[in-house]
Amino acid sequence: MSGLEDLYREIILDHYRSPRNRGELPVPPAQRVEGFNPLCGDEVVVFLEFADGVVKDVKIAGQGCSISQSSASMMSAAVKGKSIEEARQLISSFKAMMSIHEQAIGGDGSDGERAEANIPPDGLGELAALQGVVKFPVRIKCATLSWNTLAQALDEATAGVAADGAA
Amino acid sequence: MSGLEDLYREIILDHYRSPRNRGELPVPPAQRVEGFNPLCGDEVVVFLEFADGVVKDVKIAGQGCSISQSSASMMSAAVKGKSIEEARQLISSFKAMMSIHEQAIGGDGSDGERAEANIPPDGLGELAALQGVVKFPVRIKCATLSWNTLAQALDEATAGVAADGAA
Amino acid sequence: MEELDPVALRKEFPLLETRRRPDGKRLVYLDSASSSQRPYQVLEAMDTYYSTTHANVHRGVYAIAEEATRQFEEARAKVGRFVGAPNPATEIVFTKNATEALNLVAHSYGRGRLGMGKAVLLTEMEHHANLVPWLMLAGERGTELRYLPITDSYQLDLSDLDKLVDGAGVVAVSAMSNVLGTVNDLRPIVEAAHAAGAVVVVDASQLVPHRVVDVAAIGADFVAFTGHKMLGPTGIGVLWGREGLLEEMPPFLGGGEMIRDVRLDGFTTNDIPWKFEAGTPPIAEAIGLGAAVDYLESVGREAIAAHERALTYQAIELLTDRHGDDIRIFGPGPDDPNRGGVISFAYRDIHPHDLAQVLDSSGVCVRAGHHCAKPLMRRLGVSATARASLYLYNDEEDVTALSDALAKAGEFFG
Amino acid sequence: MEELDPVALRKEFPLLETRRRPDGKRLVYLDSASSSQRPYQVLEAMDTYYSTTHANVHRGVYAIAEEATRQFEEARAKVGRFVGAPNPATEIVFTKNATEALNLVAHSYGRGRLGMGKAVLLTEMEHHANLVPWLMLAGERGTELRYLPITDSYQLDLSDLDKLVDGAGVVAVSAMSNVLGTVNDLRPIVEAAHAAGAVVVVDASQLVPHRVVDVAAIGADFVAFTGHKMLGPTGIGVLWGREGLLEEMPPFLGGGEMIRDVRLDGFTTNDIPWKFEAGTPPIAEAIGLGAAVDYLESVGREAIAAHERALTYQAIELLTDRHGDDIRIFGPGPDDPNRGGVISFAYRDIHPHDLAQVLDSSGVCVRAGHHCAKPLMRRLGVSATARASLYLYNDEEDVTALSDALAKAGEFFG
Ligand SMILES: Cc1ncc(COP(=O)(O)O)c(C=O)c1O
Ligand SMILES: Cc1ncc(COP(=O)(O)O)c(C=O)c1O
Ligand code: FES
Ligand code: FES
Repeated sequence: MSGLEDLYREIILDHYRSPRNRGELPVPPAQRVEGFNPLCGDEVVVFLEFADGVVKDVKIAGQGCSISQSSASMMSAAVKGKSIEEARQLISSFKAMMSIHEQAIGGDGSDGERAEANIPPDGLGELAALQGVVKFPVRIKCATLSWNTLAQALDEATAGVAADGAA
Repeated sequence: MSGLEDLYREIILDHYRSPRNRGELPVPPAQRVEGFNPLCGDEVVVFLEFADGVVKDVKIAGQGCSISQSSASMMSAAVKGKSIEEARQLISSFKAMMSIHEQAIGGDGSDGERAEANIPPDGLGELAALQGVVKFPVRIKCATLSWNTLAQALDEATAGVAADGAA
Repeated sequence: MEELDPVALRKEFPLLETRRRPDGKRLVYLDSASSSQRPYQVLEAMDTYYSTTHANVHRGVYAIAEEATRQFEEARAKVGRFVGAPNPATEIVFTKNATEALNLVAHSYGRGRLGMGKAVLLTEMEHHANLVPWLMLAGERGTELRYLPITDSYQLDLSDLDKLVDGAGVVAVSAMSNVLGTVNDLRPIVEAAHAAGAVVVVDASQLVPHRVVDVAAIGADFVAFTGHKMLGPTGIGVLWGREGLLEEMPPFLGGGEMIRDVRLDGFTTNDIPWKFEAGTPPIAEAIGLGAAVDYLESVGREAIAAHERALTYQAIELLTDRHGDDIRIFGPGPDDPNRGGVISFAYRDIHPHDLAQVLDSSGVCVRAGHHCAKPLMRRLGVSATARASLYLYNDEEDVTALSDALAKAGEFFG
Repeated sequence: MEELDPVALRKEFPLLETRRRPDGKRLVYLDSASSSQRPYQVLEAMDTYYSTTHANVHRGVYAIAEEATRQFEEARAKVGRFVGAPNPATEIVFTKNATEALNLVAHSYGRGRLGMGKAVLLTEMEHHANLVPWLMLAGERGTELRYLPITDSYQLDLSDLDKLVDGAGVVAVSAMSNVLGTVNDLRPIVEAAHAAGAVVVVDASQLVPHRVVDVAAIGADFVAFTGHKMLGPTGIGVLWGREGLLEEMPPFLGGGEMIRDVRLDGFTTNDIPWKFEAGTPPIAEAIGLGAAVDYLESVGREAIAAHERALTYQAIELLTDRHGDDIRIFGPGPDDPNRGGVISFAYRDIHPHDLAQVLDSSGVCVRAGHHCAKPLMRRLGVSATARASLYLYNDEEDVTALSDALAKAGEFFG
């Protein structure tokens, strides 16, 4: 099954089989944001609770393919305990890694810059395992689904506080 | 100029240069019917006067290409003095000669039967000169324009009398 | 009727013949319900047209323009005869795809002729192409939409047909589901619709490529289908409509060719079918579709149907025998003789997109997703399915490859 | 900038290279304004696509479906860059021809956004494609249509522009007339329109094939053009629209691909540009158009424009010098540097269809008719014209052949 290992790295399958932070949080105090992948109809729900500008807790609900599920799981592990600023940083590193080709397959086309392939996935830790997705353009939306949803949640949270930066 | 002689036989050019029965008739007693070739926008106007079921007089107005003009001129010469029945006969002989391909080029598609090419143009006299038009499908509408108009005029005339057969 | 030989046929399909997976295996193409491949005869017909005859059609008096017009109109007549149109020259409208054909009906017939209070009766198994145009009409005009439900054995449930059709002005129904493979029995629907004074629009996009379709025998008023699913090129679809209806309908798109006269303050329309063909039509595509029709006829439509029937039976038997409870097929069983060669399924709890991805690595092309039938997905209680679909060039080897690849996928996701 | 060599170029156009008249002469093709010929590179691009990569685009996860999607979307971006679209990936909508593109604007923008009392400003030189959609809107909504007149020197008369544009919601204007060859100066029109709060729709079907067109520089809001006039295949057209406007507009045709979600009682739309592409798009045609764009760029758009300018000048000079009062040209003189290579004329009092027929027998292909611009014909006081139009593959020999054939036709009709 040539090529497949690039997409389905062992760590991805692991997160898929044992998703971290699966569940819901009471709203409020948590925030609930839904993301929708129009290409397949799958949906992810991100619950976020903030305290002092830090992501205090995060839970993931919804359903989707192994890529979207594992990406959401890794995302939840990565942002938990991070400041909003750090979370934003992570989103942009992740989306930079993914952005090649995204415009070409039915996305929202709003990403602006295109990154080169093989951007060094600095500071992404195990998320770098998702880099192989770039070779499978239709699946990029799967990988970015939970991240776009997270970005929206952060925007809403900041807008609630500072009335700026709304999506 | 190969092939052209089939289309522009000498007799056609003669009718084109010296059209017979050109002009108008007072309405009433004459009847006035317009025909329109949507392919080019040309128009022929046929004036017909009947007496005792016979075409007493006919005049042609309007403008168009050499084929439509000469066909109208020959038609006028052919039907003058003929009974309505004979005129109808002539129309169907003429249209049988022309009908091949007519549906294929943007016509009204209502001709129903398709004739074989090279139908012997029995009883058509000099009108047989128009047979070459069949090889130039786009021009068939030119040749049949005045004939369709004549048919409509006959239909209207008979409908006026017998209230049947309206187009 | 001769049996067809898929191995021999494949040699005429350049993609199937030459395309190889990185590991050298031949491609197992099981996505013809989405779009078929095409034989070189179709490609050649278009190339020959472009290389010897192309000019814009209609009105041109020079030789190649006349020839182009003749070939284009001959393609129309050929397609018309292929589906049994009583008046092939006037009743076949070329569109860009089946979707445009259905929009044409919803717009030109629906907007003009659905009086206040007249409903549109659809089914739960329609493709979005036969749903969204009516939803748009409903949004604009408040037209009521009703739906024939489906039974748990994946058939249309006609038990309330008479009630549902009462007060309907249009009944729009799929001839064959692109998800379930169900081939609908149109006769009772057409009868009930006509008795209720409704016209019947049939989406035959999945049926025309695979079965002998005779629009006169069906008794419908409009039938839509699409070129790229029947060995033809992309960029062309077909609407057949009854002459009398087409004549009465207002035009759809406006522009060149569909007019008789234009003034600064109004216009009059051309005769049918040109009234519905605004602008330069898909000329090469029509000629390519004509060649596809010739090809299907030369192979033999009965032979194609028989081959697909047999192969569908084999496929379902093989998959269920071998994979048992691991596979769940959404559609009629193998013993339904009317069933088409579209097999939608779930395999274990592997997401259909993951499944399709892993099958691809074995050189097996299946589609995963909602197949443009989201309401049907909801009815089935899934968000997506995997779907394998069969055509004349598929054979038992392909079905076995699918089955093997499924087993591997099962291992892969543990 | 290198001069282009039409004799060498012709070798790449199969029809021009191989098609012969019965008497063995090569074809003199002077009808590119109606539809151009296409080089083998374009045919090859489509054949290669069909033979190696075809599958339906979007959603397919198997390799050839991904590749097909990538090639299709790359063609979109390429076409977008070709006309200077600020956002090539989102602002280019593929349609079946320019006519559909203009209908899309009239329908989606016009019906929704032209409030009561807002007028549409057109010109007397529009092609039916940019007239009939607005006439249909006027018929349905009572929208007032106004027209910029043309002067006796075949230019738009802008003297009443400010008055005419006042109260207009849309200004829809041709970039270049397909009858007169006039290239309109769009700047003052765009400025006046925007000052009056109207959007500008440009029909660039005749300009894009022949000149460098930059939609951002023009400043228009929508620009439509068509594949088959720019060396591309039939069955494809293009609408460029400003991102913000496209995003706000309701969809046009309904079906697959243009939706985000569909329920039995409603639907939501996809992102642009897919929102406007219902059903299977013209995939091979988009790829062919991409190849045409590559070809035009490899020859050099400035070189093409310069060649056509020089040849148009020569042609008009030759025809008027030799035929004097026998010929009457409807269009700007040869000294107008903006003039395009479309030359409409009357020759003596020979009917244009007879003229075209006789020219054809000399192997010279010209169009005769109203050229889908009947209101302009009325303005010119004729029912039809003969029209010769030039492209990159034409040369002085073609122009001389036209001139000789005219002389023969004069003799023939005596
Ligand atoms: C100026 C102009 N606009 C629009 C069109 C329509 O193009 P199409 O027929 O490809 O839609 C044409 C060509 O016929 C044209 O010359
Ligand atoms: C049942 C059915 N109807 C309509 C369509 C739409 O065809 P197209 O996309 O060619 O318009 C399809 C194919 O996608 C289909 O399967
Ligand atoms: S296929 Fe739906 S999120 Fe991956
Ligand atoms: S061209 Fe108009 S009637 Fe012949």
